[in-house]
Amino acid sequence: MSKKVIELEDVVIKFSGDSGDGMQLTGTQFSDTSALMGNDVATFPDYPAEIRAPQGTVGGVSGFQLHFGHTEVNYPGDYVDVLVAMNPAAIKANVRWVKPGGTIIYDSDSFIEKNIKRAGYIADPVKEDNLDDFNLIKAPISTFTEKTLKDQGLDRKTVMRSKNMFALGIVYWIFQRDLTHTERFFEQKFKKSEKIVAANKRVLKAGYYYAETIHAMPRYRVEAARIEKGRYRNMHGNAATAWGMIAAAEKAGLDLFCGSYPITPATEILQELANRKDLGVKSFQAEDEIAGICTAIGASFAGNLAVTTTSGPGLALKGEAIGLAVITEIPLVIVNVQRGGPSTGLPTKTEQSDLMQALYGRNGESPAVVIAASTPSNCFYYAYMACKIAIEHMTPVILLTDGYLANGSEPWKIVKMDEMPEITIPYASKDDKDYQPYKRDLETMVRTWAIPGTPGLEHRIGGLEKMALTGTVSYIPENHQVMTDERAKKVEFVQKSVPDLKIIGNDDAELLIVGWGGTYGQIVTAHSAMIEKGKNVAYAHFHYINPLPKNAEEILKKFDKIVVCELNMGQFVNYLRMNFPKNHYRQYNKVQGLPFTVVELVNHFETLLEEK
Amino acid sequence: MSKKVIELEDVVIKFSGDSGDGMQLTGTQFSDTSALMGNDVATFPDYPAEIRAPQGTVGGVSGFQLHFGHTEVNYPGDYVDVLVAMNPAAIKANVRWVKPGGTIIYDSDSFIEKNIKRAGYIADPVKEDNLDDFNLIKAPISTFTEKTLKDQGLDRKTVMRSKNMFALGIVYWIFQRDLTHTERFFEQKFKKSEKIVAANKRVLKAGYYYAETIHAMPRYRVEAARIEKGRYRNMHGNAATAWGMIAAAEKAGLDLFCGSYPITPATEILQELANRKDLGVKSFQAEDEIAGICTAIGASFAGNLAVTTTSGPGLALKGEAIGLAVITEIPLVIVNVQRGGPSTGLPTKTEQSDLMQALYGRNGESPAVVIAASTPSNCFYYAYMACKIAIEHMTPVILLTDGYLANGSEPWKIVKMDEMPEITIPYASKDDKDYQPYKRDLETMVRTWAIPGTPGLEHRIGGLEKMALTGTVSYIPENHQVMTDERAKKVEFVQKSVPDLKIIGNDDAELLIVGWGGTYGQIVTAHSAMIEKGKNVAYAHFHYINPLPKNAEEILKKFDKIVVCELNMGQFVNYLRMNFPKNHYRQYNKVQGLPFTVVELVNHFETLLEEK
Amino acid sequence: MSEKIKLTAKDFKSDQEVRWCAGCGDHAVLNVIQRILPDLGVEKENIAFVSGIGCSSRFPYYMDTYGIHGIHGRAAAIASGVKVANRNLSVWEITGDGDSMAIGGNHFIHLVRRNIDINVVLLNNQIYGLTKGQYSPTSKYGQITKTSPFGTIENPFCPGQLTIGSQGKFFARSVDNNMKHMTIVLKEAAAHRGTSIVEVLQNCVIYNDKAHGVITAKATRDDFQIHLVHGEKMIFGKEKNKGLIYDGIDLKVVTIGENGVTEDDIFVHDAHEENPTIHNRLVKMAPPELPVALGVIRAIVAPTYSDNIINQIEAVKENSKIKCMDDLMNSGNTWEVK
Amino acid sequence: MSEKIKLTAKDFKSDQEVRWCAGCGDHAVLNVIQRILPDLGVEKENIAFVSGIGCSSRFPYYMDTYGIHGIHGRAAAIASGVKVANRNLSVWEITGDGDSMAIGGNHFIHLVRRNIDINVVLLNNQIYGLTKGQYSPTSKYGQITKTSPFGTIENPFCPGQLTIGSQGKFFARSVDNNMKHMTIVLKEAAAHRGTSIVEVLQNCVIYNDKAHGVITAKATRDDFQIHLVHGEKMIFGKEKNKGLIYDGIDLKVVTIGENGVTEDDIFVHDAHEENPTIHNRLVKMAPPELPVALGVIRAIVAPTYSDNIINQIEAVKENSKIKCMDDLMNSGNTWEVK
Ligand SMILES: Cc1ncc(C[n+]2csc(CCOP(=O)(O)OP(=O)(O)O)c2C)c(N)n1
Ligand SMILES: Cc1ncc(C[n+]2csc(CCOP(=O)(O)OP(=O)(O)O)c2C)c(N)n1
Ligand code: SF4
Ligand code: SF4
Ligand SMILES: [Mg+2]
Ligand SMILES: [Mg+2]
Repeated sequence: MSKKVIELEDVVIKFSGDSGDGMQLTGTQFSDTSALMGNDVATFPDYPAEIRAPQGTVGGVSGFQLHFGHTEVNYPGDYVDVLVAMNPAAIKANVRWVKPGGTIIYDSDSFIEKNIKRAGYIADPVKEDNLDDFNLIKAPISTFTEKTLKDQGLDRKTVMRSKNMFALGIVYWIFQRDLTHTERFFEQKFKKSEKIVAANKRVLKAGYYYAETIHAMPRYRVEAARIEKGRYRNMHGNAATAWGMIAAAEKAGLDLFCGSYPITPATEILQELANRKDLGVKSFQAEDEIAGICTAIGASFAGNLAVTTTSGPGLALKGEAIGLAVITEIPLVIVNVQRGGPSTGLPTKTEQSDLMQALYGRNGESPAVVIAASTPSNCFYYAYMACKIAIEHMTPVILLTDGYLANGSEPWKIVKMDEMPEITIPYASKDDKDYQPYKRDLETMVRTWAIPGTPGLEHRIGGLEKMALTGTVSYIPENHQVMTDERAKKVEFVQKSVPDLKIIGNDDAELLIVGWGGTYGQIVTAHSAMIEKGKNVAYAHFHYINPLPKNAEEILKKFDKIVVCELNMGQFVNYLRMNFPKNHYRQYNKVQGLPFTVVELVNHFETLLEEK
Repeated sequence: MSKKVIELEDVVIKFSGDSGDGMQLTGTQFSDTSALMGNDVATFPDYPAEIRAPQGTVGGVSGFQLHFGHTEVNYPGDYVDVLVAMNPAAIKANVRWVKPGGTIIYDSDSFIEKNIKRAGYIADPVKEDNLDDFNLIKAPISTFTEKTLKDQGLDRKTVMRSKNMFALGIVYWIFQRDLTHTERFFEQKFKKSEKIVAANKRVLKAGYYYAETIHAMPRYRVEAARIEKGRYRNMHGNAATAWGMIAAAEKAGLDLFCGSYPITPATEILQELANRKDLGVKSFQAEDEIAGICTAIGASFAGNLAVTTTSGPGLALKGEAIGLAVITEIPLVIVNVQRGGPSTGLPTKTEQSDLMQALYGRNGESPAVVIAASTPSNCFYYAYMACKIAIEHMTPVILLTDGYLANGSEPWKIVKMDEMPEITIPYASKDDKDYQPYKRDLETMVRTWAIPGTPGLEHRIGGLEKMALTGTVSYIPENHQVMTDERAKKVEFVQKSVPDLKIIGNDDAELLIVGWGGTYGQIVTAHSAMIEKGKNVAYAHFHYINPLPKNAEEILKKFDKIVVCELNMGQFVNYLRMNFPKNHYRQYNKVQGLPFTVVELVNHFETLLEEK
Repeated sequence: MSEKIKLTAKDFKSDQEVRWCAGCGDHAVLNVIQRILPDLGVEKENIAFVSGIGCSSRFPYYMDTYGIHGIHGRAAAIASGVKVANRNLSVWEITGDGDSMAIGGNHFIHLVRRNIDINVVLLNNQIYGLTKGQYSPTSKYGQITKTSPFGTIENPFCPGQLTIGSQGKFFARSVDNNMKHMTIVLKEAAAHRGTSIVEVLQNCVIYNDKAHGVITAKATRDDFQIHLVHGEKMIFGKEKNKGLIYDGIDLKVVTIGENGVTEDDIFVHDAHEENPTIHNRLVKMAPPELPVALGVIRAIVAPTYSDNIINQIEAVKENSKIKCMDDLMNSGNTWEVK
Repeated sequence: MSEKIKLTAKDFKSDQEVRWCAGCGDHAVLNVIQRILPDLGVEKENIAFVSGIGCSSRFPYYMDTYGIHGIHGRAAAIASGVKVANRNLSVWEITGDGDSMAIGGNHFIHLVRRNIDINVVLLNNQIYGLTKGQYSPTSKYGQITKTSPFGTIENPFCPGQLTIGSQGKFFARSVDNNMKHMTIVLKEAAAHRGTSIVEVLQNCVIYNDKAHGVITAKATRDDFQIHLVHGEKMIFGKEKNKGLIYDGIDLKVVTIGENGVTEDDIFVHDAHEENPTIHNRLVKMAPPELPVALGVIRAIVAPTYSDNIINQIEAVKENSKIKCMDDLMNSGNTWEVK
């Protein structure tokens, strides 16, 4: 039986089910296989809100979305082509995200009254959510899994636990995926039980062959992408951040110290660092965020590359101590993985609303460098750069990522350490007989770093205003002005090494789209869609927020119509208004705990083009 | 012997000496006497930096400056007409602030080598600091005091402690002050020892008559000011803040709860509140700033008028909890007495550099009301208004004062409680069978307040995003947007009751001077000086920062040349750029731990007028 | 209260779905508290539950009383504010080992020191549950968790020792799988005037299953639990034949009937003894040498901050001439400008 | 070190003018520490002083070593970072009763629990000196201060009890007016591997003069101080005829030669006993019933966090195939795109 195979550019799939249904694993298998087959991939897990909701409820739904393609894939997709739903709640939670005419494959065995009610349907999900408008495939996943494993000597719990592999088998067939990667994965993971390995293989294949027999089952081909040659691996945002910092420490020849307190969605950075004792990482799980940053300040003073990692509420707690790092002028990296606020807010959801806090959330005139990563994998690069800037400019650097980047993943071309930019430490000279802790290099305004243990460079630093050069406490009015100016200048001068802002598109575009941080994937896709539609729009994405790139003003000046898109109520646009007040800025904002959708962006840009 | 008496409009005197010399008391006596004699007065103490420096050093100098006049006096003066110096260090520390040709009266007995050296002079202060350019009066204060009290049976320590009264006597003669107030003060203060009362009276008079005998001694008359009729008292900024809050609690019929941690220069507010147990104030000295605000949040939930008081670094620590108050929408007043930053900075000095922190120093979209007092005595009014807004709009309100206002004092016309604006509490109705904690009054977007203890209104609030109306936890994306918008709107709508911005001067002025907060006294004086010089300049001072007054944009629009003056590097001007981006703003900034001087303001404004 | 209808546990259940994992020890605590509240003689509207952040801290949402789900670590401070603002409220703080011993450690020790009349229920699962399994300040030395993949290197706090070290007046302990015992202990805590700390050994089935296993398992619990009751002998064991004696610096297990030990030799529990020497040893006891002490270990009546502050205000009010703001503003040094 | 010139106290004096009030107890502590440092066998460049904010916290500025004057309450956390970053440094934390027991209480108890090898000198003047006289968590109950004009209503912490309640391994106490005693105690603290807490009863002449008056005054000190030395009898008094005995839960004063008491009856101080029962009583002793215990009260050798972390890293390094970032990045699941 041979089917018509449809060629596709790219596809978005979401695996969705109860927390216990193994959807994260299923999704990861699909995404790894696709990457190995040469597709470009982006993935995003969608965990239930912190505490487990009762089984079968919408609150308890766990999902894994992935986007793969034969062209560049920049984000995990907003609307899905294929939804795999293990129970009614998974449909309830996701149906609004299925593309018109998309495919929904669901476990028809789970459509029993209890589950239907728990999901919040009254009686018939198909009717209540107009599921017939989709390509609806009822697959008796549970019973077929059971059948497949009958007489294998497995208990029911183990049997039911493998039903996700039946679903995966179906989807592998649809997209003509190779089963070997997943089979090997079974062999690794269940090393201890051949029986379980065999069972999983069986169920996977059963799903695969089941799909073949179903008439309504579509079949697609997504060709390998034309991506750069080289060795790749999958990179999660938080792991990438952790690795970027370890890499910087290695390059600089310093020990890495991380003082942190767990907080969603930043915790995995600390966890990843705790795992890397083999690379000498000192991870210090502190009693709170304040101790996290203060231990890091101590470690920095003592000569380690010191970092602290957190999310919004934790950053609020660190504000006072960031001020200490600003006035003492020591290297320090503060990673803030933004989440929905204010207060505890939407802790598992993404947002970009900590920008103002990063810039201004502390007392006094207290300038620090602020940069932002824009994709899960480039968290590696920006974490590395955050460390480099912190060390070379003797300053705290705040790196902003967000829940979307932190939890997302994508293939990443492995870098070679000897190709990473050098990191030069502004050590104080050991022979300096008249060492002055606050003497500056006038080109950069950077002071030198004297590490405890070095004879002859003994000195004291602290949070009181200090005399220029000597660093002793000073209440002299004019000196305070001098030091305030110098600290500001030092941060400004980081601009000299900030790469120029690039624009995608033409200088004479009718509309300049501006973004920053983790919205890159959606905006760049929306921008491409606009170009494909023949619209003359340009796109500028900011990674360096303070200082802004040298050419930013010049670029912005070129455009009459500028729209700044961000997942907050307008923080970056206001920052641009402060810095470059001459331009007129429009703004496009959203705070729903979710990334932009490409669709809403495109619609908005089109409307803007029509406006005079 | 009768002297020529010169009439003066206003005079600035500074009493200055070692920490132990009693300069604060001396200054207060002069200022109280002058106020009683009908002058308008403004005073400012100038304490040494936190820890006592060794006696006789510049670091240990304690001063008290006062400005009194027959016209309105708006600030304690920058340059002084008369400097009373009890030792060489007092001269060293203050000579740069004496007006050309001003009078310096000093205790010539203190000019011994030890003191001269300790003050940092090499040999002769008169030469080294060109003191001969001033009207220099060498008074043998110590020996004359000793002589006066010889044979009174007092020990030397007690004798020397009254030498400040000799100095005061001299100055009383110069300005024709009445001695009775101070004499009565002795009787009160030293109730327990008639001997000491007598001794002090003697020395005061000795100083007075000594002055009469000295040829070089000038004599002035400063007529009573034409100030509003009524009963007056002297008001310190921090006490005024405390009283304003007690007054609001009384008016609202609520208990006042203050959860705070001591910090310079805010501590006196807590101290004043701790003293007012007779008015039922519950002052809770917490273990830190976080506990300070969190106890206040608990107290607010429980139905008290809750406040917390702090300064810059403490505000940084409170950021996270302010977010909790924002999202729970409870009344809360946070007083921040600004001081020099960043970090510990210049803790005893004034600055306006916490504005951005007040506006944005917390995670997420977290709008709160921000207002600022502008004189020591109107701290009372703005503290009262902060409470009124917090209660009526169910929102945290941040009141900004600063070290200059906090420590300054001036005569204040006592208000009557029944003339203070009403405070209406948006209580939830006790009979509301379907109480919804987050149901809003659509005019104001304010929810109602249900106080624990009220049967039937039991409900839960918290830091997670909450469902509109019910307030239960909600992760629904659109609801987060709705609630974010509603919280923002609620704060915006406070604007409806914010008084219009007034401008002093003409609408067609060539230059609009803009100020906010504690710089009012200097700027308004500089503005008057400009008007006197025939310059067409106008002045607008902001007390309401978020939201800004309704008419602010309209007013600003009228002027081509606007200069925003503030004691930071441009925080308010940037905020104006964000809010009203169409205007072009100039900025005038200073961070030296000191207020503006009128002289520098006038000079700058004149330069600006010349610019095209 | 006489005319009021007696409430039942159901009256204290809010309309919110309980969202803890199936099998989580938190459920039992919720049930017990909902059951005892009707018996406390406090009206529903006069009860407030306050928590921080953590799985356990979701508690207030499930109670149909007044409640605040605060921010992480700050429950003790928020609760202090509630109680000082209105001492007529029965204030309950529900907190986790992370919430109260890690980020909230300072507020914890200060609350205890001040002796504000609050009932603290500390759900100790020796792990950060909500953030999915990092070690907490009560995790065992060497424990492997997500942030200690090679074992922790930190000595855990013993909440009882920390409480007593902070001048604590009331400390009790119970286990999540003995609702009857929890009932007794929580009622005593509620009745105690002053800060009462109740540590509940709570099982996190997902991230730290059986952390209290030896203590709570059916097979071992009789030998590894001792239920202390004030005024009663410290006897335990399946056969009720084991007892504790105090040798001058520590407690020892003896068997009645062996080596000439009789019941008379067994120590009597005195929860009201001011001197915390024995209490300090009791809170520390742990298997295998010693059983874990459950019950009210220490209960000393002492002035509370929440009463003191009101008493002081009343006393000052009585002696002051200043009765209102108008009085205050016109007091001291004032003058008339005519 | 052999070729190095022996340093003296002067080598540890920085060029900064000491700015404490005349008569402040802090001066004595500074002098003692400057005097003992040359004897510790640590090079000057390997010493770091860390403090928070307070009068006492100005300390690092006066030391010609490496130093950080941190932010209020965070000295313990900053010092922890310094030590964990470089365990070769001799790290000293200088802190006040406000700095370490109020805002810094949490870092204090966690430092103690982790047993990081830091020497903590806690200058306890029972007041906030720098902010001019508000009560602190160690101020006496009922004390009148600027923020307690009618007397405090809070039970003070006893730093020794809090230390032991936090699993503390080393606690010592001294007084600011006995430099000889301070010298001995601080040297022992420096020699101890692990967190050593040394409480110095320090006089704030300006805001809390003679707070420790009965203990330190010449007339009363012999009767109200007992100088404990490990392995020696607990004897004190002007005539050296008083001693302490332990009655099973508490310590009592007896007089040698009275009621048949002989020197043999007097308790021997054992600072090395793991069981903190007696230490807990010793730290609590106070006049008039009992003398204040000075000296090293508790000193237990135990693994330190600062050693453990390095040991764990070394062990993991040895067993891991991943030696550098290139290894890590190429480990696990990777694929080649050709
Ligand atoms: C300021 C801040 N830091 C960190 C967190 C993340 N966080 C939430 S709960 C928690 C620990 C929970 O542990 P515990 O108190 O023991 O409660 P459990 O979940 O075990 O009941 C942490 C670290 C937070 N919400 N806020
Ligand atoms: C965040 C913060 N809160 C408050 C203060 C104000 N403050 C400085 S020192 C101090 C207390 C000092 O007391 P203590 O630690 O006992 O030191 P002492 O001055 O008595 O030596 C306070 C409250 C501050 N500097 N920073
Ligand atoms: S994660 Fe653990 S503590 Fe949290 S609800 Fe589940 S079982 Fe309970
Ligand atoms: S105020 Fe007290 S603690 Fe501070 S320096 Fe003076 S005497 Fe010492
Ligand atoms: Mg826990
Ligand atoms: Mg102190």
